[in-house]
Order: sequence, then C-alpha cells, then structure tokens
Amino acid sequence: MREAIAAHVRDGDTVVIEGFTHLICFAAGHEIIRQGRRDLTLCRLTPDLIYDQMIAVGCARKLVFSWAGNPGAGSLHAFRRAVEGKGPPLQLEEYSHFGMVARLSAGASRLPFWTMRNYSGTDLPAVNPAIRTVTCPYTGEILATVPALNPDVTVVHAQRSDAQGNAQIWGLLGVQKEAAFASERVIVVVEELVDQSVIRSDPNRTVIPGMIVDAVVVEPWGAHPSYAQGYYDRDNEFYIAWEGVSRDSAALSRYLEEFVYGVEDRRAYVVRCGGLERLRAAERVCAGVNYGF
Amino acid sequence: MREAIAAHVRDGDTVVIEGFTHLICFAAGHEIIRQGRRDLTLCRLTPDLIYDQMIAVGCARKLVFSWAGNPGAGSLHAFRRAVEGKGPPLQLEEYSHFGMVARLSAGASRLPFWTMRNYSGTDLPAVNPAIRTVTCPYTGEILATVPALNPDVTVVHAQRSDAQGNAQIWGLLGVQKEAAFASERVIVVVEELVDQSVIRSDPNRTVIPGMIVDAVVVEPWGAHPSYAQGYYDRDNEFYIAWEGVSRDSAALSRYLEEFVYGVEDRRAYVVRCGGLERLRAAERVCAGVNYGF
Amino acid sequence: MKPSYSPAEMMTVVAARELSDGEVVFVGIGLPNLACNLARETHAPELVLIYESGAVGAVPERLPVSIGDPALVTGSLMVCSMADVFQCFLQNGRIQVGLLGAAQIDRYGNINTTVVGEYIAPSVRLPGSGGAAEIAIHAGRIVVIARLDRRVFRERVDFVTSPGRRAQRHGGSIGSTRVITDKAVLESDPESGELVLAALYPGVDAAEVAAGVGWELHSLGRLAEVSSPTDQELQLLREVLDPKRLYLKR
Amino acid sequence: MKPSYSPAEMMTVVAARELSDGEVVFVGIGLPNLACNLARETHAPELVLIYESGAVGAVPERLPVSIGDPALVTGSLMVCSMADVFQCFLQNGRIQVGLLGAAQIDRYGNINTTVVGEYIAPSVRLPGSGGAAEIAIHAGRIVVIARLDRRVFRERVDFVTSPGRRAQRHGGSIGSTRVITDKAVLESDPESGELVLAALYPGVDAAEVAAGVGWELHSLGRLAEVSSPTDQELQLLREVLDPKRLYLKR
Repeated sequence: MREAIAAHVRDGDTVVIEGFTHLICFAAGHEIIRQGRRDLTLCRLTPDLIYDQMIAVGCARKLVFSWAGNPGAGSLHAFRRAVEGKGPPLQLEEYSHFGMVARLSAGASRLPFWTMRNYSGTDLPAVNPAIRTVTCPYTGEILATVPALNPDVTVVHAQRSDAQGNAQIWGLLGVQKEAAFASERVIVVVEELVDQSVIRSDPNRTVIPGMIVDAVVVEPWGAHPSYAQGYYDRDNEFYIAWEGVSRDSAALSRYLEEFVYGVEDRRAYVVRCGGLERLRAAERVCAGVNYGF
Repeated sequence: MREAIAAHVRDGDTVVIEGFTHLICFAAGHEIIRQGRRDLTLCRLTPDLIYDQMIAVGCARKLVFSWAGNPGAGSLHAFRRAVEGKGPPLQLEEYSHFGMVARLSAGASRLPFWTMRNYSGTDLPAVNPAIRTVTCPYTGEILATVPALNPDVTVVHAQRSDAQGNAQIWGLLGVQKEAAFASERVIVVVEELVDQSVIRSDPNRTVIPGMIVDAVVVEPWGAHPSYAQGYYDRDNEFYIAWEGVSRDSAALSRYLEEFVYGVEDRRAYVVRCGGLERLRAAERVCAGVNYGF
Repeated sequence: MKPSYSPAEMMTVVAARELSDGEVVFVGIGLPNLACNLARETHAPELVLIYESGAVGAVPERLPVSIGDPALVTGSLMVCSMADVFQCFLQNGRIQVGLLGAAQIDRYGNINTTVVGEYIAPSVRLPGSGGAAEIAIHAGRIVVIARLDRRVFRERVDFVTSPGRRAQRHGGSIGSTRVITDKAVLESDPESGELVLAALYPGVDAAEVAAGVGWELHSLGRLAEVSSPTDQELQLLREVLDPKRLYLKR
Repeated sequence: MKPSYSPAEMMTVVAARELSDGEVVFVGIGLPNLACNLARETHAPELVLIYESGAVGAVPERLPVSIGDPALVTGSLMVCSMADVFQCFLQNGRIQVGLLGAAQIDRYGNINTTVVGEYIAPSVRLPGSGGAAEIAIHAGRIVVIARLDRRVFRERVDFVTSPGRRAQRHGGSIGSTRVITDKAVLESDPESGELVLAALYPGVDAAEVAAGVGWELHSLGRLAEVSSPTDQELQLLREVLDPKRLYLKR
C-alpha cells in the first residue's frame, strides 16, 4: 500500500475512494493521511468516516459529494466543523446520489456530460452552477446535465483479484466500475489475491479489468470498519462510537494518533484494533453455474 | 408460449427479441410466425436467422437494426431479397451496434435520447434522420444522439428464473437488460424454472427483476439454433446450412412448413430436429462465492 | 390517558399501513425501513423493497443499520449497480412509493435535508440529498415521516433538497405526498399541492396538530381517524423487528 | 515460383505481426480472429482480445464461428454488457487496435460494408456497420484486411460505413490505418490520410499492387519488405488454429 499510494496519489490530485457502505478502502485513506498528502479534491457519494478523517487532518481542499453523514449513527463532525465555520475551511461541490453516479458514468464513457430527468424544483442548481440543462433534439424537452468526473486516481476495494488486477466483486456494486473506468490511474486493493484461473472460471463476476489497473495491493481487513461481503461484517459498533469520537476534536486526534499515525500499516492496525475476528462472515456459499458449451 | 405470445404480441407492435448470438429466442419467433402477426416493427442489433424467417413470411413492416448477416456463414437472404427489390418491401432504420445499444439504454432510463461520440465521417446520419446531434453545455462540443427505443414488447431468453420472472443470465449479456427495462411488456423465456431460493442464493446474477416481467415461459431448447451457455452449444452447422436454405425461397418455404408451421410447439420442434443432444454442454461449473456476513 | 405505545411506534405503524401488498418501495434507513418490514410481516408480504445501494427484493435477517448493510444483500432477489438503481428503476418509473425523512418540510411538501440557515455558512450542516431529490421527483407517491414541530413544519424551508408540489411527469400523473407525523397524517391537496390535515390519531384534536405546523393548516372536509397500533403490530415491532430499540427508542 | 502458402495465410501472418504484445485488440471474426490467435501463440502471448459481444481476454479453445461463440466466454477474464463494451472500453479509448474487414475501401481509408450501389435500392445489400463505425472512430489504430481488387480499392466508396481519415480525437492523436492485402501493405499518410504503399510481399512489385487499386497509388520513399510466413507460423495456422480450413480455404 505504501508504494501504491506514494506512486499514484499526488498533492493536488482529484481522488476517489469509492464503495457504497460496502468495500470502502479505509486502508488506502489511512496511508494517504500518513503520507501527508495535501490539497486533494476528495470525491465520493458518501464521504463516510474515512473522508471525515482525511478532512480532519487537512488532506482535503475540496469535497465533491452527495450525502455527508454517518449512516444510521449521526454526523461527520470534522466535515461539519469545516462547513459550519468552526474548523479549517473546505470547498464544497454538492450533488444528489444520482448526480454523482451520472458524473462518473459520463467519466467512464469519456463523454463530457450526462443527461438526467432531475433537479427541477430543487435548490441544488442554485448553489452548484455545474448542474445545467440540455434540450432534447427530438422532443424539445429540457433535461438536467452534470459534467463528467474524471479523477486522477481511484481506489477500488474488491473481494479478490489476480496479480494483474482483474477484480471480482459481489454484493453491493456501488459505482466502482464507473469510477475506475473514469480515472486516469486505478489502485485495486483486495482481500485475497487469487490465481488467474479463479477469475477465468467465472468471468461474469469481474467488475474491473486488469488492463485499466495501475497497482494491485493485497490488504486483508483493508475495508474495516466498512465490510467485505463473504469476508467480514460491517463494524457497526465502530460507526456508532464514531459519533462520540468525531464530535470532540481532541478525541478524534487521539484516535488518529493511535490507529493511523501510530501504526505502520494495515497489518499493525488490525493488531491494534484487536478482536476483529468477531466480524468474520458466516458461510452462505451459493452454488456455481456451468460455463461449458 | 402460445398464451404469452397471444396475450402480449399484437399486430403493429414494435417487437424486440434480443440476445447477441447467445440466448436468441427462436421459440418465440416461431410462435409469432404461427400466430400470423403482421405489420411488426422488428428491432434487434443482429436480425439473425429468426428475423430473416419472420421477414420471409411477412410478419414485418419495418426492420430496425445494426448488422444484418448470418455470422460467419453468409447473408440473410429473405432480408436481402426484400431490400434488393426481389421480395416484399421492408422499411429499414439502420444504426451501428453502439447506436442500437444507446437507443435501448435511453429507453431503459426513460430518457428521450442518448449521447455518444460517434458517426462523424460516416454516411449513416445521411440515410437515417433519427441520428442527430446535441451541443455539450460544458465544452460546446457537438456530439451524436439517437432517440430512445421503447418497444411494445421484448422477449428475453434466460438460463433460469423463478415463477415471478426474476431471471438470471451468465455468459454473454448483450443488451437484454436494457431492452427489458425499455419495454412496455416483457416476456421471459427460460431453459429452467427454479425455486426462488436459487435466485436469492446468488442475487448478483439476476439481470431482469420479476417486477418488470409480464409472462414467464419455460421452454427448454427454446434458443436453438442459438445457444444457452452451460445448457447447449450453438448449432453452427445449422447456421452454415442456412445459407443454402435461405438463398432459395422455395427451400426456405419448405423449411418453414416443416419446422415452424408443421409443429405445434417447441417440444415438437425439438423432436423433429432430432439429435439435439449432441449439442448438450460440457460441464465447466465454477465455484460459488460466499454471501455471508 | 397516556397511550401504551410511543410516538415512534405509532408513526411506524401508520407508515406501514400506507403500503399496499405488491408495491415497489424505495426504502431509507431507520423508521421507514422498520415500517416496510412491519408491512411485510402483516398485510403486505409481497412488498418489494429497493434500497439505493442496489439491493432489490431484500429480506434482511436483522435490522439493517445502514442502507448498505450486508443483510440487505444476502437472500435478496437482485443486486445491481447504482447506475441501474437510479436509471432503470427510479427514473424509469418503476418505483411506486418513496419513503423520505425531513429536517424541514414546507406548506407545499418541499423537503430540506441540506442546511439550517444559509447554504454558505450554515448554522447546522445536514447530510444533503443522497437519493432524496430524485426519489421525490420520480417515485409514484411519497410518504414522509416527521414529528410535528414548528421548527420542522415551516412556511418556507431554508433549502429545497427534494421538491414537493411535483411537476407533471412522464407518466402523466402528479404523485401525492402523505406526511406521517406523531399526531396526525397530512396529505397534499391534488389541486394546490398544499399539505392539509387528512387524519387524526386517537385522542388528538386538530388544534394540537395546527400548533406544530408553521403555516395556517387547512384540513380535508372529512377527517379520517387512524386506529391505534394493534397488539400484533406492537409485538412485532418490539420483539421481532427492533428488539434492541435501535430506532424505536428515539 | 509459386509460394508454398496461400494469400489468406500470408494476410493472416502479416496481420498477426501488426499486433504487439500486451495490446488490447478489438477483434472481428474470420481472418482477424485467426491473426490474433496466431499473434498470441507466437510473439504476443499477452495480447488482450475484446469482442463486441462482451468477452474480454478471451482464450477460445476452438476457432469461434461467430463473435458471440460460447468458447469466447469460457475461461475469459471478464464478460460485460454491450453498453460497457462500447462506452467503457471503446469510447473510453481503452482499445489500442481495431481489426476491420472491408467490402470497399477508398483512397482515404473510408470503408463500406453497407451497400453496393445506392443505399435505397442497392444492387447488393451488405450486413452494415455492426460495431465497425465506432471501432473506426475510437480504436487507437486500425488494421484492415482486404484482397487487392479494383472493385474493392476504389477512388470513392458507395457508402461510408466506417470513416477513414479520422478526426483528431480526445486523446489528441490521429490514429493510423494499415491495410493488409494479399500482395502488400498500405498505410495512411499521417499528413493527408491517403493510403500509400508501405511494404511489398516477397516477389511482388509495385506495379502489381497499383493494378489492384482504383486510384493513383503513391508510395513511401522507402518500402519495407515483408518476409514470408515462417514454418512455425504456417504450422500453427494449419494444424492448430484452423485445421478445418474454415477461414483459410477462402
């Protein structure tokens, strides 16, 4: 991870660490914090705890997002302090989920914009001039548009890949495929490195092809406290406890000292957390299908 | 199948039987021929043999397509006779594959059009006024557009579904998802009806949700001479032999008498073909994945 | 007499009864999720739950803490990308009901979940739209769950995240909005789009509802009465659906 | 002396040599497919084959008869929807080489696979574009395989299915076109986009090539010479890749 972040994430970059609740790569975010990156434009539908931490330490110049909360548990307080004028300033560029998905879809297709039927009656376009309109060349209808998002680097966490980064994901797919194809550089982080024959045995599960991948990092538990379907559960207690930690900036600093700056890498983080085995997934293995002819 | 076609396919309808080489539902096409539907607008990327047969018997008023050949083997001669002025007339509306995919993507999203970077330098827009342009509201770039395609009815052949039509496909996916979501009515035809628990055991394989499905037909070998990955191989000999059959309109009529009009249903067709077991797929079953948490 | 159930329980039960069997519902987390699960356990076993995370036909074995919980995936009918959720399901018009929360809601059903105060330099920064803006625009009808409070039910919201009086859409109909509060149900007038009092909970009078609303609340000519939660509904909520009182405690 | 190999074999071998190891190639069926498989078996084992049907990194165990053959799926790296093929791979600029056939090709590399004669009432109706129009527009460079014949190599084609002299694209570069014939290789001039003679096959002179071309054929100042198929190349083609002579017989 250290080498992948050092090589592919630069000060001033537009960075996407995607994953909708599922497969959020905290390991990559922590390494970016440790390496002291600055002036990043952080983009994600749901900034989640990892971007809150990155905002807290000053990695971010700007946040591009659509829902900034701690799902089911409360607020992202470092984010709120920044926006409510009680912390270091942070530029915002705000969409809805569909808008962010559309921006990445345009980016993945290398089109300059994407069209939606959306935003009429909302105040979002009033505060975000990037939300515009286009006239349908057939019906004359006026539709909403958002501009393509083409990040400098995207991190995708996947359950497994081969050494070339052909990555397979099951469970929630989020916008990882779109984000990866939209990006100049792609880092794939996996729970498990498998032989290419495993990938080739079930090609319909491949979400990211190795040809667009710049680095492959093997990092078990790399998504904790997020989760990896079939590997480990979401650490809901951590998310609930975060409300208290992040509300108090001193407590947040202590957390970061202990679990981010105070560990060398993900392996050390897992040791320091202790007891993560309690989150190990139960067995619910589906049957395979026949690819023969 | 008889009831599903009788209930959902009407004279004058815009009909899509999709499947790119894989999972082309010949059984549905044959039943439409037997029921004598007229004035259909037939849409498919690759009309393939099944639309050639439907054109030959006069089901079609219009063909909307992007590649009209017998892949690897020759021509669609009923189609060619119509277009070359040697048979009953047929209106054409012609795109490229990307254009057809884009039309169905727009239809599935209920947008009136879809945007592409395409067609500059080609003569396609000169012969198809539905190919137009739009100006990007961000860059000023002029991009190509195609109008949404929203068929009256779409037939999707799948390897398996439950009784509600939650359908799973593996191997080539073509544009079946887009076609089904774009359509007013959807007929799902499956090789195998399975218990819903099978579908629910591997939800990432579901391509068509039952909520958009109007009829489910169980029809083993329903795609022959096309194929169903994991069930039976493509009947390449049939495709190669078709070049000779379709070139001679009398031979084509004899074929239709024997294998379409002369059989009551798909079961009888399979018996008449004889020896289809030679196409039965070999076993290449992949391992399952863990959906536990 | 104090009722033997909490306001949160009542709101959940009333929201559940809003849902018809076989409907396709776009579900948020918290009380909306509980309401859907209650409906599935009672009168609407064929209710189809869709989450913006991509889980379709979810049958969660435990109460999900987030809309991306792994329990929404295991045993669901389909998992698709978020692009498909928003384009093929929502924008396509396949969602019959959208359930939304609200930090502020105005006379015309406009909802704010973005900021309290000015957008630039707000006094409280809320999470923002998520999928709410497009749910409000595309779902067939909208059910909002919010407690009566003049700081919430306002003449004007500080920011319109999700539009209320909704434009006529491709389907040709204007979807209704129903607001499930802790004391009554409000409903959008089909002509004006204004939220009016539609039904009262047991033991509540109209004045009490009006006191929690920041505009002059009109009401339907004939108010419906909402019955209390049944023993079965309460038992399901307390013992099966949220035994840890994760959402019902609030 | 008559060579010990057929024109189809020579074209396939030369096309294979056009491909570099590790490149991503958009493959059509027939000779292009054979050429890719020959390249994989010789100098380019890491060539990535993409078919418009959605198979990525295919390793067909038998010679596919169609671009949707099940053998392209079994053991491939990825199978995706056609929307992804055209948007995320092709339009995205991820395809380095596109292989195309041609019924007619003109001085500027415009290709016709649509009609002979007028579009309305053609004398011969051809299959049409398929994915060829967008391959020609978006692939990094184009390799065309076609036999020399004045009915094929024409001053003007009857219909431009796939554009030749290609506009500057988002990447900023103008992709080249190389045409592999049965006697020589033509190549697009980077300035004018005109196809000029680039290399001759053994025993062929420029006049023989010019005789098969319907415009005044210019040539590069210094022509490359193409070597004959090696024994290994011929053996692979004849014994391993197309033992039934499905494509090589033609």
